[in-house]
Amino acid sequence: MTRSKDEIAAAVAADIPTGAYVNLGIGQPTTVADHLDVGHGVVLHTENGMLGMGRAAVGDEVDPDLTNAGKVPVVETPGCSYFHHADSFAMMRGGHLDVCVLGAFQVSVAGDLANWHTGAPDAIPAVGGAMDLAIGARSVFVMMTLFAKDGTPKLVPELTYPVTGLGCVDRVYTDHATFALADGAVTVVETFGSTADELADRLGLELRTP
Amino acid sequence: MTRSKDEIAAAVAADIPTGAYVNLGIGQPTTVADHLDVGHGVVLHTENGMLGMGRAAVGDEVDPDLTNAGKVPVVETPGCSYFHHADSFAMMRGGHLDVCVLGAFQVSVAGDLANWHTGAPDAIPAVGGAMDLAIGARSVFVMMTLFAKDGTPKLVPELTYPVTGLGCVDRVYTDHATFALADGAVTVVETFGSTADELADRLGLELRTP
Amino acid sequence: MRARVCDSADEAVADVADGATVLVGGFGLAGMPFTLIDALIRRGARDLTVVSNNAGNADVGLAALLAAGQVRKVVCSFPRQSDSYVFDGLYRDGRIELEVVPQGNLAERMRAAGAGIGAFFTPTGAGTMLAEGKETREIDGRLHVLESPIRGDVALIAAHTADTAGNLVYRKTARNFGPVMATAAATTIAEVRDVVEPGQIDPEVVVTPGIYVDRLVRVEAGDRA
Amino acid sequence: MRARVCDSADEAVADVADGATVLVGGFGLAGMPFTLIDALIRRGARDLTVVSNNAGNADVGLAALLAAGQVRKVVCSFPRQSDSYVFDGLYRDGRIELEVVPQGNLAERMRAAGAGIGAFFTPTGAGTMLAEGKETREIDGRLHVLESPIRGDVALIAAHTADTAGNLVYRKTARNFGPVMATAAATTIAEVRDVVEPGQIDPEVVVTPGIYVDRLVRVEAGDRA
Repeated sequence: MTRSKDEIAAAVAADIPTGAYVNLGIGQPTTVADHLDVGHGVVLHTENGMLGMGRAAVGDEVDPDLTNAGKVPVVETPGCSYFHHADSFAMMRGGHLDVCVLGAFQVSVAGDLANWHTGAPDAIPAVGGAMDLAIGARSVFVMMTLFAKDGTPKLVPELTYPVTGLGCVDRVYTDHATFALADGAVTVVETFGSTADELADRLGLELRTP
Repeated sequence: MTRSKDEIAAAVAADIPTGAYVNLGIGQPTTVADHLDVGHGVVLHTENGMLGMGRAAVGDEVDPDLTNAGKVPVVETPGCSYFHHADSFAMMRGGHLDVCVLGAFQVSVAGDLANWHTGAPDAIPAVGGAMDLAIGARSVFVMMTLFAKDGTPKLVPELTYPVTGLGCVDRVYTDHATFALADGAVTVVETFGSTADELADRLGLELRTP
Repeated sequence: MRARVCDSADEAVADVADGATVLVGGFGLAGMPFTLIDALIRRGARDLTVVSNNAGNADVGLAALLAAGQVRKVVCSFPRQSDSYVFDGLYRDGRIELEVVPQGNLAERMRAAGAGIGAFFTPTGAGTMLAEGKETREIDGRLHVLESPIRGDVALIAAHTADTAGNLVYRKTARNFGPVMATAAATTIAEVRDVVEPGQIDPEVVVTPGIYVDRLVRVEAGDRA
Repeated sequence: MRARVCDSADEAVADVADGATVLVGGFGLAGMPFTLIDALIRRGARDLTVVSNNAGNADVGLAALLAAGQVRKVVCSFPRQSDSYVFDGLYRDGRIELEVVPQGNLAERMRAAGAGIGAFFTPTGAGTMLAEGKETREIDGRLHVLESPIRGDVALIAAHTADTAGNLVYRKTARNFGPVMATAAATTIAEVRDVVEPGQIDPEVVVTPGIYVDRLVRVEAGDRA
């Protein structure tokens, strides 16, 4: 059996150490927060200028001046702080975040990431903070399905989509397996519903086992 | 009659517009503050992280956490603010100060400034914020005696002392005259105790009159 | 020079010229200077280059300025949002230019403009199509791209409280680009919910020192979209 | 990882190694981390490179560290002061190296280290002997010099109040280099006059977010020289 999105999020959360400073980007990766001890064990950073971000706001908690990177209203946690955008991205680019979690269109065996632009001629390009997160955090974790809807592998020898960051991805969490990337080699950490050999065949990649 | 130091300071102050943001460096230029409407008309910046610096502290006002760039205790003015060193020098380098006033060993006709190092082999070099002030403020005013103690001119065709900043000085206030520097030419604004021709002879420079 | 408290937003933006580069604060709607943008629409300045994180949401604020046809070019990090239909339409019709800049480079390039930094090498974007045509250099084994300052003729920002010396404090994540843009423009105009006397904002908590603020406009909380 | 409140300054600096680069806060005596420096003297780490604005005053703080013979090199903007006789003596005896850096470049180079900027072009110092041997470039008609980040193995700073999440606030002009150095070192140690619980410092007024602070030491106000 492959893993559900929620199981992938839980697996990512399990690999985030207590006390880590973490950025969960926007979209799917933000669900990792549901599996973290936010505000106590883990401190969330949001690119729009806050450390110690709390959960989504509900009811009267909603304040248009307090949102996450996806523009969703959130709440504070004790010990949080606010700062401006240049300071926020200095924090990211300067390597102070322990972990960031991103979605991806493709990841290459060298750890190159493509997640900002399909390259389609009619697509409106929009990068946001993706390139800053890709190169800034000490560890970059990717959450994605291992295959596109048409069955095409998303873990690839070389990117065909436009690059977000080079050699930046450390771990890839997918429905079929978790992979660790280092020095141009891919190691299968665990698999779900397939063996490592079967995945190596489908991906057309050499996969190491731990 | 030549001008006294206090008269020079008053002349500098008279050329600082109401509402200007001003840095007076350390030493002699700080006496310009005695002739300014500090805290109302003019806002003083100190490189160690404060805008709206007030006068020297006396008695119980002395607080070791609140000093000017010369490490002299000062007081606040209403509307002052504190910021860290990188922000303070960004303010200087970014061209946000209207005027800074500096002392000098030499100023060249091109507006080059020498005020940080005699170049003597036994001198311990120390630059502080002088190079930042020289290139940062919109207008750089120099206060100095026009001649060194041995009679050597300090307004010169070319610097012989080590450079602080190139082409940065706008006006030079001395005991003998006030000079305006622009486009490689020196204009005598007013003289004290000599004529412009006499000064041109002593300096060995071509001087324009307004 | 000291900040001037304007009687109206219209007075505050009265000299924004055709062809100006306008830095517009906000991240989505948080921190967006709605009142100043509305005044800029009434002012009618055209052929503007707008630098902002997004390219407008729904029909308000920056989106309304785009809809009014006053903007020639948008420099931003993230134009594509669920409710950015105004920009999307103009872009697909070829009626507006777009320069996409990684968000951290956008902030840092404005910070450089304000801080007198001539250019800087950043790893963000290096090796990507957003660095095409730009100088690159390997520093400490890592590829960097050289980025230049982004200066504004005017910055329109929203803050929470100002004093008449121009000092600003912000509120929560509505702070975002405001403090950076205030340093990067020749003229900075801030709309604020309250204006107090000098000394009423603790000097320790000032976020934008008054030296960066030229004009203030007080807006009622209810003025916000 | 979260800030650790140490029982003593000695515990806080126990792993500072011989040969380390130590960023030391303060402008003159304001903001100087006296308690941490005294502990570093007891620790006895040698062959240090110290980065600080000055090179010590009288016989206390940084001057005492220099007098103890633990410092190989000082990187600073202004070593020569009326009471910098300890440094002066060592320098004239050829027992200490000196690198003079313009004050704004000193601050900006540490800011670059903390902000992940690989190098930057600054007009400060361009064309002077402090830029000799460095790459220069004319940008917008003005000469600039390329400056590189200054990183510390450890930063010793003084702040006013911390919470146990590591957030710091400072007091008046004692803030100076503290916030910048906190971002630029692998390990940042802050001595503070008070340590409070998370939530007791208003998140709007935090100057150094806790992410930059590794260890805290509480000092009595009376501990100050």
